[in-house]
Amino acid sequence: GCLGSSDSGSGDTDANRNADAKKVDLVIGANSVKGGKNSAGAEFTQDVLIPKFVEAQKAKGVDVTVKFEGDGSDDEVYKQKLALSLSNKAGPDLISVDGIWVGEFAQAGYIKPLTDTVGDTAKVDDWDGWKQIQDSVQQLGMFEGKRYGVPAGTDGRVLYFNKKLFQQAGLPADWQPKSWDEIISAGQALKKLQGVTPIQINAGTAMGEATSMQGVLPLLVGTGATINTDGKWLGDSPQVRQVLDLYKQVYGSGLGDPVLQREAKGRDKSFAEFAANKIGILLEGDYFWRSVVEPKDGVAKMADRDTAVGYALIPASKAGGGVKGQDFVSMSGGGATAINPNTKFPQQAWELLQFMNSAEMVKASLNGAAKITQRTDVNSEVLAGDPMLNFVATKVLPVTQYRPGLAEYPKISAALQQATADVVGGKSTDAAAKSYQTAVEAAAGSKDKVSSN
Amino acid sequence: MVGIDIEGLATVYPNGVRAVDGLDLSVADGEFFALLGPSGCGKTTLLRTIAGLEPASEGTVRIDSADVTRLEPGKRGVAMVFQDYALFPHMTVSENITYPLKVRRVAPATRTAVAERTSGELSLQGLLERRPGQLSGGQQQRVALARAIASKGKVLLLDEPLSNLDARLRLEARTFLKKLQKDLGITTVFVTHDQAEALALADRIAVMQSGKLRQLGSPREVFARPANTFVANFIGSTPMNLLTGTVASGGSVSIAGGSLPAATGSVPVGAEVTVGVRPEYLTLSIGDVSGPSIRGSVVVAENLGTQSLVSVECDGTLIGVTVPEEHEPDPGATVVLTASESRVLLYDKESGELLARQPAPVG
Amino acid sequence: MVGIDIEGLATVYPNGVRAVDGLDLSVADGEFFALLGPSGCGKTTLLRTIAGLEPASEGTVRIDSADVTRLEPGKRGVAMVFQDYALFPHMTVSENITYPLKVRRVAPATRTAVAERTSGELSLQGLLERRPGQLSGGQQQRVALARAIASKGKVLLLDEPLSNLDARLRLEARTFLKKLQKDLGITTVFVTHDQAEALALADRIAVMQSGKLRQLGSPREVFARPANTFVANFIGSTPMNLLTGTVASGGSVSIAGGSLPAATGSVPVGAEVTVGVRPEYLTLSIGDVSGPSIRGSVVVAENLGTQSLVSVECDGTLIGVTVPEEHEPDPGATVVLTASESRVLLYDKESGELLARQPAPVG
Amino acid sequence: MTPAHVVRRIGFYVLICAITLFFAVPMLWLASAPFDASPGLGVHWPDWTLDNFRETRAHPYAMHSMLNSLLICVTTAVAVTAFAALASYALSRVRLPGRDALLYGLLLLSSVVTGTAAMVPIFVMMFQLGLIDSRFGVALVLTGGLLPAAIFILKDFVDAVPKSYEESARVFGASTVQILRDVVLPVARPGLATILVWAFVNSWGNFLVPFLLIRSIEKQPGAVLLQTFTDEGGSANLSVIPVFSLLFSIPVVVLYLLVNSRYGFRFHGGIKS
Amino acid sequence: MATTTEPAPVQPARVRGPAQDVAGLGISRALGFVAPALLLIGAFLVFPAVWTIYIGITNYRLTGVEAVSPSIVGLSNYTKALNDALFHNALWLTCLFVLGSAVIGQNILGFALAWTMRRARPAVRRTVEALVLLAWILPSTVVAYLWIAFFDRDTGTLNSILGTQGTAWLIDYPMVCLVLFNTWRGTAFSMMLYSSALQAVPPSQLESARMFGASGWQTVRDVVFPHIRGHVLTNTLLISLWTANDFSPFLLTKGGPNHESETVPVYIYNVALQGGELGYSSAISFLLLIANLLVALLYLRLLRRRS
Ligand SMILES: Nc1ncnc2c1ncn2[C@@H]1O[C@H](COP(=O)(O)OP(=O)(O)OP(=O)(O)O)[C@@H](O)[C@H]1O
Ligand SMILES: Nc1ncnc2c1ncn2[C@@H]1O[C@H](COP(=O)(O)OP(=O)(O)OP(=O)(O)O)[C@@H](O)[C@H]1O
Ligand SMILES: [Mg+2]
Ligand SMILES: [Mg+2]
Repeated sequence: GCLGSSDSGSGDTDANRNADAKKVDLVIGANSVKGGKNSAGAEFTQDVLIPKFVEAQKAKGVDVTVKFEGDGSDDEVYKQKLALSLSNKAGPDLISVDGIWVGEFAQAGYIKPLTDTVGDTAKVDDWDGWKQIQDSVQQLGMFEGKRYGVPAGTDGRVLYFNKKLFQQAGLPADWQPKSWDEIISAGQALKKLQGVTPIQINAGTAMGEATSMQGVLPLLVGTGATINTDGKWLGDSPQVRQVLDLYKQVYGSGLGDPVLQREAKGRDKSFAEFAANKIGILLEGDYFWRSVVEPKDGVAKMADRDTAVGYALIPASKAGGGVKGQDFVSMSGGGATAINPNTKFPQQAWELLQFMNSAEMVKASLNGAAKITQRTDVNSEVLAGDPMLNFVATKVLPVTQYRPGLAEYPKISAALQQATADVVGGKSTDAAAKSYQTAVEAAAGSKDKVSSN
Repeated sequence: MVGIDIEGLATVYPNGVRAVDGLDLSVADGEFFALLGPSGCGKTTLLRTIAGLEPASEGTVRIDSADVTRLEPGKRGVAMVFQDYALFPHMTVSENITYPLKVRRVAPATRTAVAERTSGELSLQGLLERRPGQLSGGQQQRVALARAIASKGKVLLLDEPLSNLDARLRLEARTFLKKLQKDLGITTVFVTHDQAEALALADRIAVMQSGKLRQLGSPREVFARPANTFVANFIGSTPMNLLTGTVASGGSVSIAGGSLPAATGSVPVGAEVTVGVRPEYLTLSIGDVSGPSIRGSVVVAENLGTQSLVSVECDGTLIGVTVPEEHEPDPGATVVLTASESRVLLYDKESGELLARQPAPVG
Repeated sequence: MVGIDIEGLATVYPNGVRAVDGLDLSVADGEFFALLGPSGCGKTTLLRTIAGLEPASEGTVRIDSADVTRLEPGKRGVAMVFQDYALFPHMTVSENITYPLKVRRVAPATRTAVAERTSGELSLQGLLERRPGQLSGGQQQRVALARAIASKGKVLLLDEPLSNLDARLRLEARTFLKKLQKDLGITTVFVTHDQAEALALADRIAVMQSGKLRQLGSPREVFARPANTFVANFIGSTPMNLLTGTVASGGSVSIAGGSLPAATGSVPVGAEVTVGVRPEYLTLSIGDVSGPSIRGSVVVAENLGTQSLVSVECDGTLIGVTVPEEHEPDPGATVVLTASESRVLLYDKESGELLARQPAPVG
Repeated sequence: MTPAHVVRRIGFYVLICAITLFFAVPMLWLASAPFDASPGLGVHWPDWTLDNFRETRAHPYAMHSMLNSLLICVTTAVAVTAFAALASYALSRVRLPGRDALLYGLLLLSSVVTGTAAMVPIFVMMFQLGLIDSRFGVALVLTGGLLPAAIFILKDFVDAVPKSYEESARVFGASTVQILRDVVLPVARPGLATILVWAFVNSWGNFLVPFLLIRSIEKQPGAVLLQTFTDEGGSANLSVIPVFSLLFSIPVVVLYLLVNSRYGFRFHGGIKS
Repeated sequence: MATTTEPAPVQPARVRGPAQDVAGLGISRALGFVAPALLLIGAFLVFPAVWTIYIGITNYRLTGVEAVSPSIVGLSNYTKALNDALFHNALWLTCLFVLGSAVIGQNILGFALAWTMRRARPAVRRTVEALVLLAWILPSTVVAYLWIAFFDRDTGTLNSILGTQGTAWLIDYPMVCLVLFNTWRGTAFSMMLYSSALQAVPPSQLESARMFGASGWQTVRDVVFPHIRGHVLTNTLLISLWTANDFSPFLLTKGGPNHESETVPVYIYNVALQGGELGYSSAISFLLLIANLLVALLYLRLLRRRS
């Protein structure tokens, strides 16, 4: 047919095809490239992982060639390209996907449960690596209860604050708000300082998914709701309105800088402003700590990061008001590595996937840097020296939530972003919520798939 | 014998215009032949049809006795000089001249020799390395001629080769061209809309109108005895006087309140005719004269150099007459015009064709 | 008195070309004045400087006694007709004619009236609603004139107004133009490179070369007594014979193996001079003649209509002579050339200026 | 000079200056940021350094991607010029049936190429043709996209070449090939050069086609790499981008200058109505 | 003229002779010349375009269930577009963009440049033309950076010049910025086209007008414009179509803030990539193509009316 993979027909479906091949070619694909912003990943794959794997296989008498296909581009464009390849039964053998794409890719038949691809359920389930990956993290590679890929690291969101500004405003250095009101009151204290934006919570359409992940969604779970419950999307509801009200409060009363939220490069700007001690409180992921204000290589270096930057858990709207009755909440993202069902060498691909996620390799991939990996054994070892990441791994990950990996999600997310944009742009909460409802209905396809309790 | 024979030739453009419309014509070996006519009469089309650049719709073209009607232009053995010379701007003069030879894969050494010889003949020696853009109009024209000659065509076709030159240069180039043609003896067909040029250069002239031949003859014949009023009006540096008259008895015609002698031949007395007489052949005198004459008053006089063209109003019609500069009458003067019988031509009132076939004036 | 006075005028183009180079000139009220010269001599530039289209680099231009040298073209009270007429193709004839008035915001009713009157004067009545593209060349020219006249200029400037017309039309338009100018009495400066046109039309002619004035005079003066060899060579439909000769005793000059009578005046015997004599003023005879003469043999003859231009080779030099068509000698014939003393002009060998100031031949 | 004249002159030069500034000022960034020790989004007097250049040279793909760009764009430009030349010549000189309709159709198409919409068909087609991960394939797609406008503009040039050149050569007996090679080609060179630059410039900046069709990063052209610097999640690498932008602009500018000095970069007849 | 005897408008009986075109090419070889170009255009332009039209009547997306089995949904994508407020917004913005930057901006600035540069000193002309052309030939990604830097809120050149530090031009006046940007970017084409068009205006006509004392504006209106009307229309058509399909606004504003600069091509991109709705985006592309066609036909009509 003209459109993608409607005829799945001729593909080789024997999971043990070429299992005994002595000459094997594998390709790893990822959205990272040397010299790009995710350079480290590409470097690791090309310079460490592949040689090591080739060496290990050589010992077994198999001549493997592994190629790395790196892209360096916008996630959406990468996704499109990947989907196009997969729909044409092509593409790399190991593919790295964002956790939220797993569902859509699975629905499209682009990826299959690992057990199907590898053919042998035991072979997959018995991998000892699974034990080292927390269940909540495993969700990243799962869809409808099946494992489609191995998660590749995760993250968590916190409230960062500038201790220097806090001191000037007379706020404590070990600040930990327990409700939204406490955030607002801290903001009001900060507002007295000259040239300081007290609170910056991502909003608007300009920064796309960043608004959802570092803004609406962590707030929404703080109201006790999740965006998708039992296959129904959350529509115009008291919880959504509560979140929008908070935005209204922040950006309507001069606590936040609405212009920053509208600029295409607004997020980068807010990083720079935080580093320049111009933003008091910022909702961000651990990426911010690792790569933005990192004193040596960060894009907005803060030499005094360790002393000047404080972090706190994101409170629910009020104590116990969060999802599952939690006091504190967070959202997490992360990728997974899946096997292309059309690979010529499914068995060897699975071996490579395991090798890639072995403790040794995961540790090597960090190259001395601290980062939250998928493996608890590695985390406990490498995060010891970094209190902040350790904080995320131990305090945030247990309370975190993941986005639903469904094809409609991007549009729902866009609707949420639009709603915040409306509010920040001056619309009333009511109007924004109403148009949100319409957008969600359109995105979900029908009214029945939307809940507006 | 490298002649050109054209029979029943017609060239019809895709838009239906019959630019050449049933023409019969022969050009003799070594002849310098002019195609003359007003703008749009089909001269260029005829030339291009001979060259093979336009396909003939009807009829045949024979060059050197061979039927070439269906032949490619390059195979007809013709050389052509275009009105804009069509010198290749990116080639030097010498490359331009030898391009026809290069096309035929003549050895470079031979080509150089030809370039030198031809440029010698046309006094272009110093210019061989220049490009056309660095030449004056006259030089460009000579390069175009040199190229045509170097191509060793049996027949030379020239489309208004002088019209891009300024007046003085044109006179020089004209003499040069005539001499060159006589020296080379090459059969040449040459298009012009300037009757003076055709008269001065050609051995024979074909006068065309609307794709048809109106007269064919030597310059003298065409000038002295135009076959019809169209040719009569077209030829001559001052327009022929064409006046309505009536044949009178005694070998004269009455026109403009007077009369002139004319060989009326078989034309019946009282018939209305168009009387044609050139200003050069009218004599202007002051005071009475004997014999048929016309009386009128001088309106305006234009200086022509050694002559003046005097417009005389005779009974309401203007008649032009040339007089030697020293005899120019004052405006308003009453004068009498006379002519010799052999110079007064009679044309049919309707068809405009020459009526009586009088003997040609002595040449 | 609407005259034009030009003093020390120079026009230098940004590239350094002194196209007009220190000119003094006066055009009288109502005069029909021709600027004549070869291509590139600066005629157009001079005209444009008068119009104000090119800024004068030096000198002054006065029109109607007012200094207009620094005035905008639109404010000088001059009207100009360009060589290509510059009719606006998208306007009807009547819109074209009245455009100058529209620019000056004259009321539409007045404009219509002017269009009607002017078109009447130039016999354009039936054409007012046509567009220029639908007019013949001659009609276009008249529309351009009508527009210039409607613009109510005190001075009319014409740049080669006839050169875009075909040969036959040009003769008619020339007569028309001369008559119109006389009727309107408007001071007119008119540029041409065609000496015949200048001779025929102008009251006075200025002959230019390289931006400088070479001769100023009536057509007759310029034709019969060119002030220098440049003018001598330029004027006349056939080029003047200019030959190197030596002044002999007894009022004659020896040239080309023979001699001609000449008013040598104060020129010393034995001096080398350039002898100028027009082909029209030479007489060709067969057999011996008395008095100074030149003997030679006929090379080629070109038909000029009633005359033929015969090139005679005399002792290695070619001399042109016109003969009536009926006396055209055969090529190769031995002939003798004579001339009347008043027609033989002597020019300085170096400067080319006319030497003896002989009395002008009777006119 | 009258005072009115002077005032008008002054006004004229003020206008020229304003326009010049309008066009020049945005380009200042390209002149300052690459040499600045702390390049940012903004123009200020640079703190001179060449470190950014060193860093760019050290980048694993930066220099190589330029070569890929050159390969793809030279192929595209040559192909566009060659095919457009053939087609426009035939369309100009031979009355082919439906010529005018074809030309207008092409003109419309040339402006209606929206990359995103045609992405799926193009990818699937190239995949079926086995031209994925091929720089040649990219050049093919780019050529197809640029051809209509190229033919349209080039036909204008050819129309302006006097036919008498070819006719004259034809009368000398030159074959069609000889006519094209010896006469038409040299005479139409300025037009061809203009189209060459135009095609080169247009393919040089194209991002989406190579990104979609090329897998290996070693084969990606500079446009994709520049996008990488910009778009990949995270924030922009401001020490490499200005230098790379500058380097990336040099080939087009050089090509333009070359062609402009030799032939004059302009439309000859002007696109006729 | 030769038209005194009315030529019979019969089609001549075509006899086979030498090829009728100037180079002796002949129809068959001419077709051979056109073939490679047409083949490429057919394969890489027409074919994908037709395919896109087909996708437009399905609910195809690249991922999810619809990727496996897209179904024909008829015209529902089109009815959806007609009710889509964002599409209306995009259409309106595109009109503004085309009108502001192409029809007015590039056209007028291009003409003004061509008109003034005609008489300017060669050095001045060459400098200005080179700058304008440079803006045209620089790669668009690079250009996007230049303009982001130009409009930047904190250190941007515009703010430094105007002394309006802190004004976020791209946020507060996104469409104005885009119009300015695109005028800057595309004026070169109009300038070149108009300079060659102006060369075709006989200087004598301009000078005639000057002789009558016409002002500059009167000259342009009465003399120049009628002459170059065809060029104006062709130019306007070309730049309008190019501008309507221009994707570079995305590089500057990504359609933001809040869809305030989301022209149709940007909207298509966002729908196709962010939303993944290829069926819908193809339908919008087709609508854009139809709009282009309509505009082109309108121009052609205007053009024809002229003669
Ligand atoms: N390519 C063509 N297609 C259609 N009609 C043409 C073509 N070329 C010429 N004509 C028409 O054929 C007739 C003869 O044209 P041709 O060029 O032969 O005239 P001409 O005598 O050379 O005129 P001129 O002195 O102006 O050069 C004219 O009516 C002209 O309009
Ligand atoms: N715009 C210009 N810039 C520079 N030089 C020019 C310009 N126009 C004319 N010239 C030069 O000035 C001189 C006089 O030119 P002009 O046009 O006045 O000659 P002309 O006598 O009218 O010639 P023609 O009979 O060919 O029209 C020539 O040498 C010409 O090359
Ligand atoms: Mg002709
Ligand atoms: Mg002139």
